[in-house]
Amino acid sequence: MSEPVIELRGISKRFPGVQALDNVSFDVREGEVHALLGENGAGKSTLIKILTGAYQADGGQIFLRGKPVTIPDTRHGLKLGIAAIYQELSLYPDLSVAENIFMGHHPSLRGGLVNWRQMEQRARAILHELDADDLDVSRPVRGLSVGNQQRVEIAKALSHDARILIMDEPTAALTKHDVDQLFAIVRRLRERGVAVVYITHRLEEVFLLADRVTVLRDGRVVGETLDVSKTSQAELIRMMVGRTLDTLFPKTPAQPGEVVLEVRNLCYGRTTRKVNFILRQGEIVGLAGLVGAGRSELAQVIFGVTPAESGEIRVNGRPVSIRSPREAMALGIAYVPEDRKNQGLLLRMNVRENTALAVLRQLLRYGFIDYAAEDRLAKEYVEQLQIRTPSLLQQVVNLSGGNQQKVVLAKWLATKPKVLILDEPTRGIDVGAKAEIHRLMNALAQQGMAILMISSELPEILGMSDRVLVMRQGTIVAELDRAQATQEAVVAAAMGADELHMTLVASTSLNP
Amino acid sequence: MTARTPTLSPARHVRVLRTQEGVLFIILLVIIVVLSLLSDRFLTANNLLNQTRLLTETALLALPMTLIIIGGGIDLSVGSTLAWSAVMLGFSWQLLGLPLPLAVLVCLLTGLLGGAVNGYLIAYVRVPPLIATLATLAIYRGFSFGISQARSARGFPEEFAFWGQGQIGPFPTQFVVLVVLIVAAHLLLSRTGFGRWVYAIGNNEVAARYSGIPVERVKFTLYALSGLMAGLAAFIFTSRVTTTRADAATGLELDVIAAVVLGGTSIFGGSGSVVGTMLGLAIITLLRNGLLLTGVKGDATFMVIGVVLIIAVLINDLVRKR
Amino acid sequence: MKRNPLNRSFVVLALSSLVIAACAAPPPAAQQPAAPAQPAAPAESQLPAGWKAGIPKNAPDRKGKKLVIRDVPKLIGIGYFAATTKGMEQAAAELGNIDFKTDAPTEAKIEKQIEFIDNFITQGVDVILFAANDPVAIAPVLKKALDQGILVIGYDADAQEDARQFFVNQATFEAIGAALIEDMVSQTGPDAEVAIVTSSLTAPNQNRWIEEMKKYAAAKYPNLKFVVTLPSEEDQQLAFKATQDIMKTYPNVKGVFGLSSVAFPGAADAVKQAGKCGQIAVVGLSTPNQMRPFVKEGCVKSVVLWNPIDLGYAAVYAARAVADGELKPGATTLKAGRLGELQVRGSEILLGPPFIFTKDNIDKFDF
Amino acid sequence: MSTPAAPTLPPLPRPRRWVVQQESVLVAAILALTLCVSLVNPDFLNTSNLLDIAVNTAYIAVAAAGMTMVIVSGNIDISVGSMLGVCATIAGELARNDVPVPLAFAAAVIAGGIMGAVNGALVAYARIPAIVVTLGMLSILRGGLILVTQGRWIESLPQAFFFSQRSTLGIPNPVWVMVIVALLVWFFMRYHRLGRAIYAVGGNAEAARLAGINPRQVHFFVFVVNGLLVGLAAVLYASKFTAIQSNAGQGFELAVISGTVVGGVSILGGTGTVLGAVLGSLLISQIGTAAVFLKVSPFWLQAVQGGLILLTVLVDVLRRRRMT
Repeated sequence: MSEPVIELRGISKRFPGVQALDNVSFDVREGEVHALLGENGAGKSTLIKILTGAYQADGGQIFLRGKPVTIPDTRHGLKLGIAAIYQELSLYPDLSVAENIFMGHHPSLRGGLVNWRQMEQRARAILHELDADDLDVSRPVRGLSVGNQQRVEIAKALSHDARILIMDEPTAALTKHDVDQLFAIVRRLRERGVAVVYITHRLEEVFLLADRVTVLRDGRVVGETLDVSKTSQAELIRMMVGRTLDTLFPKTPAQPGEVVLEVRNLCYGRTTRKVNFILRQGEIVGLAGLVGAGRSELAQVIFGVTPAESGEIRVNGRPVSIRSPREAMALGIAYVPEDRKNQGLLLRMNVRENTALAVLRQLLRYGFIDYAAEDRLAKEYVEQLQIRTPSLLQQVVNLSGGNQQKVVLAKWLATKPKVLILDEPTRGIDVGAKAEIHRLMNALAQQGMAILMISSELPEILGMSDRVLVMRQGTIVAELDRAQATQEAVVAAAMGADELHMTLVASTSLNP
Repeated sequence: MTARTPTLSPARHVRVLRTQEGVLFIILLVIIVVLSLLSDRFLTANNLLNQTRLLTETALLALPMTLIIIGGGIDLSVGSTLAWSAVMLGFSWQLLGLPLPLAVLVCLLTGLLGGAVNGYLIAYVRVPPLIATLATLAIYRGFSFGISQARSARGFPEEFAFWGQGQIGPFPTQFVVLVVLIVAAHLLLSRTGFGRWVYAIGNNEVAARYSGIPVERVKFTLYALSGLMAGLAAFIFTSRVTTTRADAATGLELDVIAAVVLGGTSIFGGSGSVVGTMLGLAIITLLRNGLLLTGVKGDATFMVIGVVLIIAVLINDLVRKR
Repeated sequence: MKRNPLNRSFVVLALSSLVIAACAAPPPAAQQPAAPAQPAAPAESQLPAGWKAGIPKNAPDRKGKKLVIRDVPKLIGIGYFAATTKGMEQAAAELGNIDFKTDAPTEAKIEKQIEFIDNFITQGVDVILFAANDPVAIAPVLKKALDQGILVIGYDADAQEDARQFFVNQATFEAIGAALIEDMVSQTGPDAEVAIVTSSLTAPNQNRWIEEMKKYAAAKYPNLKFVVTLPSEEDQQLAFKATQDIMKTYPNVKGVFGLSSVAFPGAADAVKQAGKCGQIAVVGLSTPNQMRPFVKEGCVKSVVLWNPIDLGYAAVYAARAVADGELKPGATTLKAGRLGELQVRGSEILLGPPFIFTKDNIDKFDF
Repeated sequence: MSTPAAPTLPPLPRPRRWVVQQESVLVAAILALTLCVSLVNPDFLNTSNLLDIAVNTAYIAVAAAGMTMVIVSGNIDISVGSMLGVCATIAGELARNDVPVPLAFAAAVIAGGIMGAVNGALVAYARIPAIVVTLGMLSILRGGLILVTQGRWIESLPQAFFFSQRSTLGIPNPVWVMVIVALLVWFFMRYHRLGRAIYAVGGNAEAARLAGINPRQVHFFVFVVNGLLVGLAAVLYASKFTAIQSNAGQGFELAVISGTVVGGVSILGGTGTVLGAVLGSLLISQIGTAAVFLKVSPFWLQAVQGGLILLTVLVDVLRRRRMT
């Protein structure tokens, strides 16, 4: 095995009130993929920020090819060949794709002038490598789907021609298909001798991709760095959470009841085309598909964000018209959106305020907010969902991803919905919180709630769903029951592999 | 963030002095103490009550402006709306011969209309607030000149002066009105669902919409409210100065915004309070008043206020970051 | 308060008839076009009949005592009011025993001006001098000053008559109007098209001058045609642009009036830079310093103005005289230092006829 | 913060780029207005009239170029009016006291830069919101200016001082300056790394920081450049008139900001161009002159101006909405 390209020895970092990293040692070798695991808050982000130069360590030393270095800022880090794809998308909405990729290191002419032509060419070339040829490099990023934005992020890191590439959950927003492509790229980079630090919450990826794995917990390395070939999922989970989880997808079989939600020939623009499906009490229906297949858009149509242009929605058998989220809420529909930070949370407001937001009207007494009632409500859900927060008055921006997601869930559960639409409910959430949310979903379904779960994570779809709907190009192309739903079947339907597709459509009675 | 056991009790009282309002209050106290040492005429009930007459119109506009800025918007047209409303008061009374109470109603409705147009443009047509109100700033001012043909209405009956010059007990009439409205605005913002919605929209409009908040209606209401307050301010102003001028309150929007931002309301929306705004306004007004009483000239006062504005915000930042 | 039925209307006809009626009766009223009927004079027996101006309540005897005088012009930061201040300071120095200071807002805004006066009342000064941004709006605060025994004297721009004691009138509106028209006609002839660049459309003095100019012209030069009146808001750039636009929109215009110390140089600059000196006459009111270059180049033949230094000077002498009990209702003259004896008509102190600055005498003045 | 996820659309047939841009709307508006007014009054189409409009707008447009940088970076500067007054006074005072005119001009520009640097330092390093800093600065400079000048206009300036009154190759100097500044700043913002960094910081400061850009430097930089350009605007302004008004520049900030935002520069930062800002300033200025040409009653002038501005903005807002 080759020598470490970069090595951290005894790194410590303290933030007010938190020891984020405590004497962490970590190294990456040329031509390896080194997975970094840990729950949210374990210190992964801090570690990579120290690597890139975004943060400075309080103690310890960094060695680059055996020589001690200091990385005073990210610019310096980039010069040393250390690039990162951060978990938070960090794009400039009004600038073009090409410029987003090359900001900070534009291909230049003399005098610091930007060479636009070369920049766009190179951007196209990089995107080509990512198999994203359809992305117009001169259009602004605003309006791109999350998946495409993620590709721009990856292209951005690749554009640095980095020797050390840090990827913080690069696949969180990608579907199976995209993930495969990304893996191909990562492997290609590895062959070229790039050292990759790979952070993920998807354990299977570790085994598919990584050579070695390091687990962080509470700012320390758990045990030592392991060879992937010598460990197991169970062991990694135990290392991460400090206990054993019974099972990843604790699915309890449902007893579906009445039809609660029925959608007929629903249309909106080019993204929702003649969609038909039903949702029964007490069942969890998984909605699978590639990014851009129109799943979130469908949810938004049902929820009234972008009201349907034609078609029919029935709730409890009654045809209804849903023109806004408020009307959807009044009908007992709740929607936990995909983009937690932009669509779900008021980051600068506290847990209590976020939890009560959707049911504020019910907490009013003579027009004024009944604080005691609000407190009771928030407390109830904080306890029920085990939201870990120092107080109800904590700003949610300070919570971990999993707890933030629970706050969004709490907000919607407080509305006592009959239909709960969950859009990527566990994206970017650590294993522990994920299992908790899955258990919660089961419990809710048991109580008779109808759940529509959009997910790009196949194991989650397969593990949690009583039924699976597959969307492609704005419409539902397959409906599979739990027994039928295999990885192959779903992927085939999602990608439109012809034969499978035909079979599946034939075997399910979707079209009226 | 590491997981901690939830402690669910709010421990608010300890932090009061660390809040924006706490810091501003201390700054205000310091200013009052210094000024009262410099001039014996400053810290008298008479002087302070008198100041409330002078600041009422600004304060009335600052109340809705606080809400609007918290909600992520801005209203630059308030001064023009005030002038237009005042002109309509004079116009409908003097030229159309309406009875005075009806003319006052016209004045309030004019303000409401001006605000509603802003609200409609911003909430439903989705013109960015700054641009929409920059345009209506010119338009409403133009209406004031056009309708009045730049002539002022005057000769209001004496009883009309009650609202701008009269007293209720020892208090100036408009001060009483103002206090009632401050309390109302404070309760509206901090205690009602509507107020919470305003914060939510300023914090994250998309999330607010996804949470079933009628974002458009809230925004529309805010601007309409701002217009209505401008109408009310116009009425009180007219009563105070006994005439209606097309160029009344020119540039008042800057004074109003200065008070709001000094009061700690984030110009980017999402945070702020009515109490803060009123403290900000009190700081500016008392500083101007006190400096003048101690014999500092207007141009120098101007400079001092600029410096205080910057320093107050700086101190506030420093104290709260700690 | 009784309302004059005429006040119900803004129409020019009614206004001018009011003005004519007012002017027919001596003394020449300085009230504004739409000013309401004045309330009855205080029923004090020692007051002369027809006295309508205000009287301070329970004013202490200030004879020979030190006076605290505060001057609140329309705004500070412009040459004209810097000149009145200069005159006031001269007078204060000559008289001695006077604590004098000028302070006012930096923009001509009545709201702010009221605030300044109000603060001076609180401060407990002896005399408030003012040049009103609005004759009516300023009245309540001036009356408040009178109620507290403060002496209130106006200059340059008057308030409602009952809101002040005396007003130093630099020149009657009629005289200024006539002088401006005569000046213009002497350059353009009586059959010309002329335009006006005023300060702001709401400025009371300017509006009154325009009124008088049109009245005078209608009587004497009926063929003088006023094509447009544009505002310039005390901004030389706007005056410049307005004049440019006038010259292009109305190509037959032979003369432009610049009715403020900012509008006049702005208008003159526009004519000069368009190369139309001599073709288009520029006539107006301004200070010699601001107009000197244009007068010297010959682009502007003459500048009509009273001497603002003298105006300020007279105002402070008036204040002293009122405080000493020498200038009281019914007086007909005022001794004003180097200005000699000034005429007093009713509650107005007359500075004399407007002054015409020309190439020959303009260098003698520095304000 | 990441961008809000908008509904994913299949790739649209891309509209031609010039249709998308605000500049084209402004050019269309300016042409339409010119055409309409000249139908009523052909003199409007006169070269000299059009040049006059350009000359009268030049100093606003130059400041708008600076304002564009400030606003794109996510800030705002409302002290430009006071700065203009101070810089104009400095230039005039120096020239009157026999300092060579070019030096006097340079001093004004540098003074602007220094004031801009103060603003910039307070915003970038003391981290006070720009609106607070510049609101304070507006007050400080305005007060200081009056304290110093006491309202005295600056006259008897040397002949060489009147730069703005002269022409080069038949085009008035201010127009040259405006065009050159607009092109230079446009070029800089479009093609220079630092110019692109302004967009980056205004669009997403955190991302910019991670890309190795120092947002504080950028904030500081834009305020300094804005100050320099306001200094230049002051030179254009001061050298245009026979005497310099002592309280110059009142309300100037509103004119500059109006021009800039009508020109499509988003007040939220991150997007907009200098050409848009210059065209926006020109349009507003032209509307004023057009109203006089159309013999609109001066009492209604402002209402008509405001209405036309609103109309332009509405066209743009609706156009954008149709695009998405």
